Amino acid sequence: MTEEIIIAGFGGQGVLSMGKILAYSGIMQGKEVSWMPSYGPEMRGGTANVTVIISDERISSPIVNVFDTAIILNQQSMDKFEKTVKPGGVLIYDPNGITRHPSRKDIKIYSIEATDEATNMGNTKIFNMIVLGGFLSVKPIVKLENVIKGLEKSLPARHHKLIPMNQKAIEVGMELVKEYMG
Amino acid sequence: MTEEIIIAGFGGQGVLSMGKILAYSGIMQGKEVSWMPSYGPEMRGGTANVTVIISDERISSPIVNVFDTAIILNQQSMDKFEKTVKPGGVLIYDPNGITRHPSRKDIKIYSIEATDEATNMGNTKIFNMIVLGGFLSVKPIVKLENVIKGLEKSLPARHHKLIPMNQKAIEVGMELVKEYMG
Amino acid sequence: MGELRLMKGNEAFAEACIRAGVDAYFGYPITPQSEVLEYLMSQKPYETTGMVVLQAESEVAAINMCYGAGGAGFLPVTSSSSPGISLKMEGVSYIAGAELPLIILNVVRGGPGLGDIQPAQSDYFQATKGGGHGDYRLYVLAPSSVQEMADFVLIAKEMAFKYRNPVMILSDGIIGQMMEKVELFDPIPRRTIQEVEKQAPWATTGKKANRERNIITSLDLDPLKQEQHVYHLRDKYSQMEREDVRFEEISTEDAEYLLVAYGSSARICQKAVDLAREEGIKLGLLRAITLFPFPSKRLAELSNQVKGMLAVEMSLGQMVEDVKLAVNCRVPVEHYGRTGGVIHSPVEVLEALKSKIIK
Amino acid sequence: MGELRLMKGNEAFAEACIRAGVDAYFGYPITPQSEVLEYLMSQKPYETTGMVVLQAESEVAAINMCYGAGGAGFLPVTSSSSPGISLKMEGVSYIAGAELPLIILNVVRGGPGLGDIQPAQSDYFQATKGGGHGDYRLYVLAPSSVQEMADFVLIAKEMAFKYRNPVMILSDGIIGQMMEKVELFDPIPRRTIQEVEKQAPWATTGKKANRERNIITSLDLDPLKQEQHVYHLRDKYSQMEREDVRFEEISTEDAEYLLVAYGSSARICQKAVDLAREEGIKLGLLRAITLFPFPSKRLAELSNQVKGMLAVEMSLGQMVEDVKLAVNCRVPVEHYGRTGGVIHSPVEVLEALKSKIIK
Amino acid sequence: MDFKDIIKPENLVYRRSSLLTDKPFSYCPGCGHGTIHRLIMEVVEELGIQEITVGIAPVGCSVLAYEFMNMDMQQAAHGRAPALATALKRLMPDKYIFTYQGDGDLAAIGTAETIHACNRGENIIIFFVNNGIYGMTGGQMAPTTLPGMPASTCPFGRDVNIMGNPLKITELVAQLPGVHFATRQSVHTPRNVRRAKKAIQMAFEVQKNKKGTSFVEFVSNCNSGWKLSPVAANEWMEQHMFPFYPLGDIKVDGNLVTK
Amino acid sequence: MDFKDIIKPENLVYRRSSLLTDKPFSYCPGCGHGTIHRLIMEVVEELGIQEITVGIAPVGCSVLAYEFMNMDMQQAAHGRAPALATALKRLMPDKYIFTYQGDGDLAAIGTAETIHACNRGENIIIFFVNNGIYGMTGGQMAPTTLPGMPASTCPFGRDVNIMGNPLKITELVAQLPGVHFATRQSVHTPRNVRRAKKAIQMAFEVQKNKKGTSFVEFVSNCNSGWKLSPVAANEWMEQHMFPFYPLGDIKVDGNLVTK
Amino acid sequence: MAKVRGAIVVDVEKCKGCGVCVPACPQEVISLAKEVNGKGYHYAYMNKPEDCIGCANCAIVCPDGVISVYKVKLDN
Amino acid sequence: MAKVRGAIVVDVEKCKGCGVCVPACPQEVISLAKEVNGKGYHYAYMNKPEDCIGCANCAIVCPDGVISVYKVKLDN
Ligand SMILES: Cc1ncc(C[n+]2csc(CCOP(=O)(O)OP(=O)(O)O)c2C)c(N)n1
Ligand SMILES: Cc1ncc(C[n+]2csc(CCOP(=O)(O)OP(=O)(O)O)c2C)c(N)n1
Ligand code: SF4
Ligand code: SF4
Ligand code: SF4
Ligand code: SF4
Ligand code: SF4
Ligand code: SF4
Ligand SMILES: [Mg+2]
Ligand SMILES: [Mg+2]
Repeated sequence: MTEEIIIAGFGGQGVLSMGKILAYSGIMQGKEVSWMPSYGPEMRGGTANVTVIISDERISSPIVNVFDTAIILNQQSMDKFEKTVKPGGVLIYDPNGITRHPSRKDIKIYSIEATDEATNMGNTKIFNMIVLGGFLSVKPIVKLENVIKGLEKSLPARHHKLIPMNQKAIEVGMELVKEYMG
Repeated sequence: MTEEIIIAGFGGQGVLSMGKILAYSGIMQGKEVSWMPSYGPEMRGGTANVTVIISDERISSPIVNVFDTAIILNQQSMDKFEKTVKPGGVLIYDPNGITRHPSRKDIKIYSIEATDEATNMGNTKIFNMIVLGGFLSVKPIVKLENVIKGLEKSLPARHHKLIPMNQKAIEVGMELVKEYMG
Repeated sequence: MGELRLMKGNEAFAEACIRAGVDAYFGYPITPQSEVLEYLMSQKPYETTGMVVLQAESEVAAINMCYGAGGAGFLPVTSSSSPGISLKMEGVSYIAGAELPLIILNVVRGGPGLGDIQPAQSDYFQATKGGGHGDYRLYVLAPSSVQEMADFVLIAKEMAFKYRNPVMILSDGIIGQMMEKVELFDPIPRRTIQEVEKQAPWATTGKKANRERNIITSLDLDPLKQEQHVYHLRDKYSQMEREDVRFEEISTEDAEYLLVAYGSSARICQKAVDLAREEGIKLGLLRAITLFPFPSKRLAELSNQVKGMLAVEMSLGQMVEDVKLAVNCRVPVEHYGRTGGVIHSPVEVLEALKSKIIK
Repeated sequence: MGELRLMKGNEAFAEACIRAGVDAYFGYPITPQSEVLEYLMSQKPYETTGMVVLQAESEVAAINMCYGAGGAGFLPVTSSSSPGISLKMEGVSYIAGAELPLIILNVVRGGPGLGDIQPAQSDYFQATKGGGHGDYRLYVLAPSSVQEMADFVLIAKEMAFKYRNPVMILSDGIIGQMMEKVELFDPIPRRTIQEVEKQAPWATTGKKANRERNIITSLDLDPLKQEQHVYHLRDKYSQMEREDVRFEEISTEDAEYLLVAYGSSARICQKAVDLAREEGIKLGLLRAITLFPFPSKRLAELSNQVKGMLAVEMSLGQMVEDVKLAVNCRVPVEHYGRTGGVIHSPVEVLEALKSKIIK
Repeated sequence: MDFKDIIKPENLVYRRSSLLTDKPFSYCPGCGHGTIHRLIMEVVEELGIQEITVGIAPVGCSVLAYEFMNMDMQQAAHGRAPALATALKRLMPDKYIFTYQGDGDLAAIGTAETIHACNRGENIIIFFVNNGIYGMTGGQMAPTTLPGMPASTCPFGRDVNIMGNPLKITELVAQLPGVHFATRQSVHTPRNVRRAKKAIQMAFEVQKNKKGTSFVEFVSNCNSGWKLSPVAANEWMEQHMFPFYPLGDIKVDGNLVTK
Repeated sequence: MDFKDIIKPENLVYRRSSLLTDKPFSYCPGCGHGTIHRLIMEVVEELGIQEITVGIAPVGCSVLAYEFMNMDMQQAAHGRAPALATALKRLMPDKYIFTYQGDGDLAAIGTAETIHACNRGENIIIFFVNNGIYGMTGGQMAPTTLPGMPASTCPFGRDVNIMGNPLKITELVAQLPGVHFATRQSVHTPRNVRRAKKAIQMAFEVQKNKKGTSFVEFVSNCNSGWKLSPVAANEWMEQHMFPFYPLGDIKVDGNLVTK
Repeated sequence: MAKVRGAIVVDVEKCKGCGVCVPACPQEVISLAKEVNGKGYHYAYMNKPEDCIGCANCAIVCPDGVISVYKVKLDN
Repeated sequence: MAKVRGAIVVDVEKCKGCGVCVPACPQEVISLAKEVNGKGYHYAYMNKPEDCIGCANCAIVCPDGVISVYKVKLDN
């Protein structure tokens, strides 16, 4: 199994840390992982993205141009990454702020209203965990228990009290995600 | 004709400018010349030397290890350069301050009491011109008139009034030099 | 088994420095390697191992702080990225001349000039042939994973003392910025000052009554002595070539064609090898781990086996010269690589192989 | 015929800068090239041609002053010797990246580090392969006489503008310090600011209403654009290789063996050729005048004629790599040379030829 | 009267300087760099010297200043802008030359170039944006970071025992005879903006009269680096930066201002 | 009593410090470098700290200081001695570390390293030999060359309009909180030698107490560069250098000396 | 009754919603919108247009220079 | 009559004849020799040895540290 994922959105949406938790979860499940961010000053106000690869084998190139799954959280990223999903692959997106919805027919498309849900839950910080839940529901490549272990590893000890809330958000996300009907 | 000359002595003895005047004289006589000094901070208190090559042809290497003529003005230079004279070549030296006189039998050795003569003439600055005169008497490779032209070229205009005195010194040197009898 | 962590290459390098008992880090921020200093500052090793960590006023100051530290027998580390490394060139030449231990990390970005901040491999010449003046060489290691960003600190430490020579770790923006799983080696205690003095009896730790004074210098005004010194350096470099060449071979046993690459390009080439094998092309990869000394001998051997080699590097073609010099014209050698911060894909590499070598 | 003078190489270079209409000199003292600044200051060209002459606070400041001057379309010159040149490497990479005209003189001395102040040729790699970071090249000229120290200023000027690329004049302590006869070319008036603006419409002389603003930068945060820029640079370097290779041949017509050398080493080799011919050995000399672009094509041709080549340079062997890459293994190529400030003699060269090539 | 009726060309009293390009600033929301860019270009516009002015952008957040200022510009290596400016001014003494530099650029790596350009009294303006941090590279400690202030390379706050005291480089260069005018300004309130603009005008005046170097510091926010909202950053700046970096003229007409 | 009878070991009151090697100084006759070397080594000898002292030689005439001072030493790249010293002191806080630098080394190419080591208050001593010229390289203009004073790169005298004013770097660094002690001395008369030695002692005392940086300037002759005999050079120095570089303490115990 | 009336025009798409203009206004005219612009910023707008006196304070502190100011003198 | 008598020993071969010691002597004891040493320098010597008071002024200003000073107290 090798899963190549791109997560892309605005700088402030927690894109990088979502990728990090996912990667850490992969480690907890005994897999090989890589996490490669876009970096540098262009992140300022602009977009951020990260490539996460989770695999049973040693990962050769951490840089890939086509993905099994794209998780897309703003319009710019939609414009840039919809086309990079492999035929038969998966695209998950939050429709909030999206003006041009995805149109490919050769991939599976899911939507998740994570922005709204996070606002409902009164905590915009868990937005990315909701999205992560959505992904895990579509692609259950790591078990929830390992995701929780991944959270423990990637959060500093003083934030461990937030784990239950994050777990909740992931579970909500798992429910929330739904196939997009074009 | 190619004449390869080393002039060596203390820093303050005018070694470099003697070489320069000789080289300029060569140019005035339509020859090819090169002038290659020792350089750098070791000159401080130490020795200075310059290699002058005067030739009818384009000069290949300006650095040579053996010389047609060595003009030697202190003991250190004697120790270093006596052995570099080509068999059949010429060594000219001022015995002042020399404790170990040259001993080679396969070269022609001349001495010139230039330090004493300069003191006699009441002008230590012309010391090097006396020595130059000695050299020119032994090896008349450039004509005196071209040496004077060389002097004109190498001295800044404001010092041209000193040329007659320098010419005098050269002429004195020509008289003064004498074969050294071991 | 050591501790498992998900870390950036830069962080892994920094953590490994602490664990390896490095004595001091001096550096100046620059993308894409600022995490090295940031990580160190967040860990405060000066409170645990006693390692000195200081943000210098410039790269020039940093490399000269390293000169001071190395001269006293300590193991200093500095890191930067391309423009900052260029500023260190005078200092590097001094340190090589004075024969001091040092680890320098270059997380290469696109150049020349300010260029961009994306990954590149266009500082190969500078690292391997002498960006500074004079006849000197660095021992150059090219990690191609986060794991190696950690592990190579230990190799670098060993080589820095074995040869009393600066070691460069030539990395790039990919390796520096990406996170991977790292198994961290167990911490090695920093040497005490007594141990430093014992390991480096030549160092300037204060003249003891029982020894002559120690002098650290790269100066010898007598050219004959300076030449002897340079010959002594050359002998060290020859010894490196004999004893400490490092490389890795992937699918070379039956290879008919060979990719030669290092660092992150080697990772991409690994995938290209997979793709080629899927198509039935017998492609292998020689990954140079040491760029100086270069694995020339092994390449010469392989040149008797394969039909052609493609040197793949993110530059206009620099390592390719060393490949050519190694194979002695026995097989065609070509270069492929994107540059200026663009990363070539495995597919592009394979295409290049087909068009330039297989034909 | 121009004016005849006996001058040091450094002085001839400085005088030629004034006569060539160079716009500015920025430098910092270092042996063996301090005479360049000293001569300029004694001539006060700022009172005649208007040339700016300034002693900078450091080599780093000097090269960046050159960057500023070049960016405004002027022709700046800087000079230094090995350690000082290393300090300029970041700036040189910027200037190459920003495509600005510049002449840099390196009067090479023995290294590495502070080394000594005697003549050496051990900065060849730095000059030709990129001492700075990124994919860039300098146009590198190697004078071998005082006359050429003057004349090459004109070539350098032409190339600096033809290619909008920095030109390095790679000299050494011999050429810089020795005096020879020079025939000085007649002064060329410095360009007026109007002429500068006409010749360099890209320069930052102040945005006129009738044109877009001009920007001088080496930055492109978009790697695809940066790559295009690097490809553009590469094309210039290829053009140099096609159009502006320079070399000199001595006694090659019937040569069975070939010395390859540059700069002062070529002078020594010239004498070695004479000595060899006296002994009946048919020796020739190819003197590289441009070190980049290197006369590879001509060497490849000569490799069909001669039985072996000896690359002679005052270093551990740097140019020899380019010779090897050029001759494509058709004939044996070896290196000979003293280093660290020691100058080999014609006799030594001949002996080396006999023991390494003729055998 | 509806406000729509007021919005007519003839009633326009303030608009963005026409010497700024259309490209939106790349700065974070609320960053003072933008305001300072605007003011400089307003003065250049008002003096009508666009054709004879060349600016020098640093390495730092304002590395792309040349994309916003509609004039000839050069982008300098980190810390070296005063060296470029020296050359430009000496070659074109009748043009106006300024550098625009951050605190890391000017007071860390560029210390020597700054001090020596000032000491030579180059007829240039150095605009110095002091935000107490390395903005561009992600918030590292700068020479001007306050004692105790956290940054990514001093996450527990600047420890002056290890890292030294913040450097008041403006006071330092003001000691040099070559510096004719040195001042410290801010642009976070309308009042300060107006004063800052006067200072910029004065600096160009000094250059016009070839009196020597003008050194114009702006204490500015780096809300991203400080991890505060823009408005909170400006408040924090008033409370913490100004006591250490007091606003006002430091040297006027070649004379140190005595307080 | 014949003077021969006085010359007995028991009557010896002054001899060259035993911490100087036998190698004759490479300096020109009458050059102050020698005297300053002597004084430093006398103090090291008197304090009994040879075993725990490391000195740093610059690039300059004193590049070979390590051949004369019988102690562990490093030779630094031009201008960078304070960077080396920073590392040495931080790694070995209980050793005494000093640099020995010329005016070109310290105040031109090394300006940034000087200012920042001082600003960090590194616990080191910077011995600064100001002879107003680049001695080693043959007498070029230094940052400290006086107005009108000729040097090989200003053969018609330093023109302050082109080359800037001489830099009083000691006054400048004295402004920095990290500097605990700053003084300017000379060694051309017995009286000045005695004072200079006291200053050196004070500097080691400051380092012992870990109070911060000591900056000890010596105005010294470069008779070769100035093209004067040693005695005339010293007179010239009194007449021309001291008015511009007045002798005396500049900062003591962390406080600027008010005059 | 005010002698002057003013108005501002915010270039909504270029406003970064930094809020620096808000406290700069002596008349408390400006607020940040609940809505976001194309870049996701809560842009500034005149909440109390009638109070604007066209003093330009907001405009001169706006880091992005996205405010234009208009003013009329009312001679009532 | 002087209460102290002094004497100096100059390391003649290492003296560089710079003359700096000459004006430093309060007793005008020192002169430079007409002769030169092995390096060609007119070395310093006690011209008026009887006037030396052993104050060491000469020694502490000697840049090359080639003077040793001896002193005795005369209790006459
Ligand atoms: C030689 C070199 N070193 C380091 C860097 C990385 N770098 C870019 S900007 C910067 C500091 C910017 O800080 P500052 O000057 O304060 O400007 P700001 O971004 O805060 O406006 C650094 C260290 C570089 N580009 N070049
Ligand atoms: C990088 C570099 N630049 C320049 C030099 C040449 N250089 C050697 S010493 C020196 C100046 C010495 O002057 P100063 O520091 O005043 O010492 P002094 O000789 O006067 O005691 C210079 C420029 C060098 N060695 N390295
Ligand atoms: S990082 Fe700081 S200085 Fe840079 S644009 Fe953002 S707020 Fe401004
Ligand atoms: S050149 Fe000057 S500083 Fe150097 S040793 Fe001679 S007198 Fe002293
Ligand atoms: S100050 Fe400017 S950018 Fe910021 S909210 Fe107000 S109008 Fe928008
Ligand atoms: S112009 Fe003045 S009153 Fe009107 S909104 Fe702006 S700040 Fe407020
Ligand atoms: S001061 Fe010293 S070196 Fe100079 S003349 Fe006197 S004894 Fe000799
Ligand atoms: S010891 Fe005193 S009195 Fe005697 S010679 Fe020396 S200076 Fe003169
Ligand atoms: Mg800043
Ligand atoms: Mg000096």
